[in-house]
Amino acid sequence: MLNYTLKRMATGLITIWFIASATFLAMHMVPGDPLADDKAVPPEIRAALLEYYGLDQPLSVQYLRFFNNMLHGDFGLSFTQKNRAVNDIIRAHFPVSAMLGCVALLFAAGGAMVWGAFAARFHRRWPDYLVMAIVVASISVPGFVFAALAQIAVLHINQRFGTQFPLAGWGTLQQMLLPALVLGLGTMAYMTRLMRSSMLDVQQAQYIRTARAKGLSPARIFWVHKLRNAVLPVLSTLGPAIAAITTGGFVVETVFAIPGLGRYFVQAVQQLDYTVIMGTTVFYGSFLVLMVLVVDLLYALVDPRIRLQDDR
Amino acid sequence: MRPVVGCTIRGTHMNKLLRIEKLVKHFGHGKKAVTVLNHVDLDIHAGEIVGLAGESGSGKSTLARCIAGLHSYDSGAVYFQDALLPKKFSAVDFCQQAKKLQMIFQDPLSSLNPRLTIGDILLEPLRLNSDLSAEMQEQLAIQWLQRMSLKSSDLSRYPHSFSGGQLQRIGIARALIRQPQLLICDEPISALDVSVQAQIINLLKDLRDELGLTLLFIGHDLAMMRYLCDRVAVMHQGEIVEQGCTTDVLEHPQHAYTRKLVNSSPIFL
Amino acid sequence: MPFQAWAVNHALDTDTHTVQLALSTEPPNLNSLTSTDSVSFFVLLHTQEGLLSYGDNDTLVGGVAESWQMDGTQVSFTLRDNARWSDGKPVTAQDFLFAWRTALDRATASNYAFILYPIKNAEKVHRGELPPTALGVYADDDRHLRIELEQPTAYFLSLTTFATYYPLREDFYRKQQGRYAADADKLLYNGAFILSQWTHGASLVMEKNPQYWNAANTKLNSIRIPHITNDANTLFNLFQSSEIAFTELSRETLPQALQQRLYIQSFLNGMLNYMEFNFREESPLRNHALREAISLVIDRQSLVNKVIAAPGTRPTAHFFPAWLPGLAPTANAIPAPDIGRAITALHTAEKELGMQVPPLTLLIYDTPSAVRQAEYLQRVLQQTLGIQLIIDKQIFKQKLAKLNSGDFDLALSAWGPDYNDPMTFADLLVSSNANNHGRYRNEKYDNLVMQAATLPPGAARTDTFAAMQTIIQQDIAVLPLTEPGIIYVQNRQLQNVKRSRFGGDPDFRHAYIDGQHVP
Amino acid sequence: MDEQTGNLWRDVRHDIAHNPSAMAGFILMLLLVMFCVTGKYVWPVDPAALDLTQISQPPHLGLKTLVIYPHDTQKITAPDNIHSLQLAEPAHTEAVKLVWPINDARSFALYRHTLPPSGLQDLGLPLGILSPTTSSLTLGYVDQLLLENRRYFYSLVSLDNNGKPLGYQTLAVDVAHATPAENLRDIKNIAQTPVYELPAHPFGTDKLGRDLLARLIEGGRTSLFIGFVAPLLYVLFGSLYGAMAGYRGGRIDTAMMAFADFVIALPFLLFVILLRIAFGLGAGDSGIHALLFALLLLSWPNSARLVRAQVLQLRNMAYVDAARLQGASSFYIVWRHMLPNVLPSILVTLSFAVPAAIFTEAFLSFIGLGVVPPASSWGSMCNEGLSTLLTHPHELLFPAAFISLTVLSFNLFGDGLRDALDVQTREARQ
Repeated sequence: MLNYTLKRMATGLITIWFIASATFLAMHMVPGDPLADDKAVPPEIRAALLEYYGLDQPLSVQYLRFFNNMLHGDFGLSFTQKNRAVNDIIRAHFPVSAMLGCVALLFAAGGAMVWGAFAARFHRRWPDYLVMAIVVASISVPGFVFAALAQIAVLHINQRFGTQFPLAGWGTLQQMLLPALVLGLGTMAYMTRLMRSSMLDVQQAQYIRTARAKGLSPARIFWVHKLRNAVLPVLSTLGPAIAAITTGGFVVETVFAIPGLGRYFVQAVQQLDYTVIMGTTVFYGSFLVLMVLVVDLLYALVDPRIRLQDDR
Repeated sequence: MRPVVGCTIRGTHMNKLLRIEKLVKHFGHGKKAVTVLNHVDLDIHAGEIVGLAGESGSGKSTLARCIAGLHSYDSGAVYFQDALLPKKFSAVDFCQQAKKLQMIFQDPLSSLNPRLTIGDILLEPLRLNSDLSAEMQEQLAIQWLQRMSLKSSDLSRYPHSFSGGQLQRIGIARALIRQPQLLICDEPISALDVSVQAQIINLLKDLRDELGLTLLFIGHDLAMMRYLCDRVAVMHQGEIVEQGCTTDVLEHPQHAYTRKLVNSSPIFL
Repeated sequence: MPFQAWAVNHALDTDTHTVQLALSTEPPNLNSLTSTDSVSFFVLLHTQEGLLSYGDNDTLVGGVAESWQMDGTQVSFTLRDNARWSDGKPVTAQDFLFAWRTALDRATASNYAFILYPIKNAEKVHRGELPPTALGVYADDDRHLRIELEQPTAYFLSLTTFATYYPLREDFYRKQQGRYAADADKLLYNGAFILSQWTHGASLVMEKNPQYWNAANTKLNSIRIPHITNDANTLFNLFQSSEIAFTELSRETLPQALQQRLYIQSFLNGMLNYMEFNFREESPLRNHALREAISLVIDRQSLVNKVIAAPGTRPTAHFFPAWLPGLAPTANAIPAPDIGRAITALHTAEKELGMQVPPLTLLIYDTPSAVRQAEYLQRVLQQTLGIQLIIDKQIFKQKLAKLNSGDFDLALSAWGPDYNDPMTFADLLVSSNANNHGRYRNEKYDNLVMQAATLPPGAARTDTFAAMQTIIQQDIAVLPLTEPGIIYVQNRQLQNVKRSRFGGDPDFRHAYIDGQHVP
Repeated sequence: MDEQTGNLWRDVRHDIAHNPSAMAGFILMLLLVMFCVTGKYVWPVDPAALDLTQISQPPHLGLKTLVIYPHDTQKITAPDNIHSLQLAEPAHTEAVKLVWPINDARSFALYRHTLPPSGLQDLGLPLGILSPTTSSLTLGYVDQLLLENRRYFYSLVSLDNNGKPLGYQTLAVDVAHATPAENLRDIKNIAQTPVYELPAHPFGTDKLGRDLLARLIEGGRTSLFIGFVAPLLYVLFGSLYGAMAGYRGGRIDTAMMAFADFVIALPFLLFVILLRIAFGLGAGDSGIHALLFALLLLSWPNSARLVRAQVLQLRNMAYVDAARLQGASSFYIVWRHMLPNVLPSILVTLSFAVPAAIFTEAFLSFIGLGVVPPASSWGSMCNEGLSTLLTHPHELLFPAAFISLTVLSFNLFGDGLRDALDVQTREARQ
């Protein structure tokens, strides 16, 4: 297990190096001028700016410098959010995205368990069909359309019933519910489907029949035998799901005015804010690599077969 | 190792069909290399059934696959009717070898492509290398199917709808449809129910008599070997520790390992 | 992150005199020496103050300075003795001197350093040709600041309202070690408000500054900015649910605002939207007749009323917006398109070019409105002149790069004023100006601008600008299209919000909440 | 496909034909493709034709319009003896001409509302502030700002020297839909017709008065192009890559898959955005190819991994050994034994990759990095329509519905395909 973990961590580090280099390359392929502004500046001011950001150096020097800084955990100062370190930006805004993502994932996973088990319980009867119809419908609507519709729906509820559900913003628990729900919907649909089929598989498995024959209580069979085993395949999709949710939050962050990192990234791309682009991508990349690693290790703990296989 | 003595050799030809000399095979490279076959010598005479016994991991299957050309080996030689076989087979080599040597496998299900019909599976050997007309090919396939107690309508069915015993019989039919001289049976019955095992063994016996086949039978069920095989060789850790007439070896085992094997066998006749 | 569960938001609070707003983006840079954008300028307007400031009708009123005198190239200011920083120390002449020298230091990398160039030796100091001490600014004592100008500059006083001219205290600035203005506590304030909370990307709170010399006239106790978004629908939804007290309307949200019977106001923000032509060597747009043909087919009325259709926006044919001071009053007649003359001009152009007009590239930003305008122009040029227009839609920095390198034929651009004088526009088309992306060049025009720069306000200066306007129109140097307007709604209890064309906008410094007014 | 594998397809066809939801998905898919491919012949309307008289018009099957003959919309000829705010000419959507007498007010503010005003603070949209010149007794204003055929309430506020309101009067104006004669091509045949019926816009029009149905047909071509071509190319490349790695095995396999794992680790959306910008856009470039390229570069490793895993597994299957013993060539083994086993999962991947690609395009349009006009796509139409969701819902709902239907159809079909290709369950069902 230790060997496996170490090996995986080494690959992870190489992967992060690859992500960083790919980002550096892609970013410097982008045509455009990161220092240009609405009002052009005289050449001497431009030269001063180039010097300030180290863009007067050859690309190879910039690459080495970037790597050196990255090893020290420093992504430099933002081009557009002047005076702010990229580290500060990530530190301030990633928790927002992560928090939103976690709540969304909670919604998704929790909802998926309930709906998936529910649909499987009523297999090929109308509750099953209803759940599956909702699942299919919710993966068919583009996220931004859904987000806009959800906001308007809440506005109308507020006006109709005099409630004061917040429409946007960040900071209170209440403000988080709607965006998280919208964000988690796609993942929930996907996981529900998975949960349903894995629940159906489990129901037919030998050990359930054995457990029943042994006279275990239905509740115990459901919780200990069925659910635990049915959750396994769903668990294995958590890694990619975290990835999808944390980076896919941009739409929701825009519509609901949430200061998440995704929104910063898109702004940074449009403004060619080199340091923020680099910092965000490398950070997200590393985060995802870590998440996948954690999920895999977790999975190995739950399912001993994997551990044995890799230790051999 | 003790020489082959006082053994009744059945069959029409007394010549050696297959000769294995000092076969060595390693898995892996450098420090991690594991010797799987260590200077194995084995002769198989035409018309006999040779059993190859040993616990799993002893190198039986690897030896079989080396003979068939599915694995290359590091040193030594394999002669088929005194002709040296290449260490590493090309598709052309397989083509030439196909009429001489075939194999049946341990898991009948995985030895048949689930996406092909029984017809396709049976006809594959003929299509690959035969000048028979399509009609004749089909006739032949149906004949073999019937010989294996299956219906001609089964030609259009998929492997999943058959039982393990049926599947193994289809595998045997595929192996024999081009009438090879040597049939290597790589633990053909260990995945089957006990009741079916006997059917397959009897079938193999009958086929040997009908067709004058030579069989290399790999397994670990000594009782079955005693019933089926003329000679047995016992493998342990990549070496053949003992070989000889079945009765000799099994009733008077010389090597300590053979004794252990015989003693641990649950039913010994 | 602090979480208050189930908070209830109020746009206005009559008891605490608090108003809630939204910003379109996070203020990118609150360092007054280097900020360039309108959101930062908005915050700076409320938290910092320069020597002078704009009062009603864009008149100049005292800021930190209580009196001032300008005589040719000599300008002197007397500072208020009650002007203080938020830590209680007085604002001194030295603070201005330090700020301006720092802005001219290359290591500061200030985009707007050039706005200090009217000061004697400023340009040379910035280039490093002279030491900072050579700058023509003298702090005679704490309360007296004397400035020597390079040449008489009529609009210099109006420049002192600009953020780059704000004071900066040396000891505080140095203590931040290059992180000045990165956070609320890394800033020192001398304006009506202090920034008391700044949660990046999420919210800001500005509180009344008790040290401010004019604190008696600051009615609001705090300005809270709990939302940062530029989504027009979200902003309007927030206004409707009383989470913010002020928001601009878009063409799309206007019908809802009318339905809600909201009190709608409009405001011309002082900018000019125009079409640039590329005058570089290989460009077919060097041909006057071709520019004329294009200018004759564009129907500004349709463009404004149907395509842009942002209420408040006006068509214009003038390069100098009419609100600028010191211009001769003219009727801004919008020429109707004249297809007949346009086709004649096109024939002339084709004869002179010796070829059919090749497909032309129109460079635009990726905003929905710009795309609509481009699609309209594409169709119009195709239908009337048979000219194929290729739309080159680029993101912000890429469009700028293409503009600067001259990789375009036509471009839709906008220009906003930095100070209250026609020079802020006139300068744009000088051949050496980097913002003259098309490289338009007319020596007569350049000379007129040089003249106007030194002329004192009066009839002669007015005539010079009129002459410039004539040249621009004759040469079709650029094609002025619209003056963008803004329509907005505000909570009815919120009074005296001033709109401003320069620097920060809107101006809440003197706003108050009228508790009597029934919402 | 030769006859052996034909059996498989026959069964899959049979299964899908008897699976109502898969069949519905398939038919829907066909209809959508037909809509985009043959639509422009059935509905031969130019998707780029602007009609500024019909901006954001809701769906209609023929709208009655007043024909306006050449005139100067800006000119006002005021009738004599006017005492209050009144119309100078009948009002229509091209121009509402208002005139009023000059009283002792210093200036006038004009407002327009869609509801009857209830007070000075509820006069609606401010149109402008007008000051009288000395020469005239009346003042006029021409309103052309985005007029719809409905009733408007114009209010005139008289202002004193300090800009304080003295009072206001309101005029209700019914605006009729109008079209300048020069916009109507066949008007010559019906010379001097006062009323004309405009051609139908069954899906309404967009913000520039373009026919939404024609735009949907045109935009669908882009969306489906991205939706089909990108997945086809990257699944093909990924499969070849994966098959190669799996079949060769050993160090080549390790190296190839390590690279694929690197690419998978790139944050997808971040890189799509970055690459979409990095490939840049030339003038007139629709941006489709940059998007296609970005998708190709990032999406192939998943199918490569899938195929490689299968090939690795298949390589060790006894039936492959059996075939080799029969003298089968590598090509034969790949074609006959591996392909039919790998293809189903490739197809299933493909059927889910199509909606994913369409969604990615829509997402890029949402952040303003979609296709460049005059090209359009369902995603960019959705984005345009989003802002007018409440006032002109048809501009969002139609393109959104088309995206949803496409995604839905592929999901239904993909599910059906997966079930049909699952040998175990097929046998069980039979």
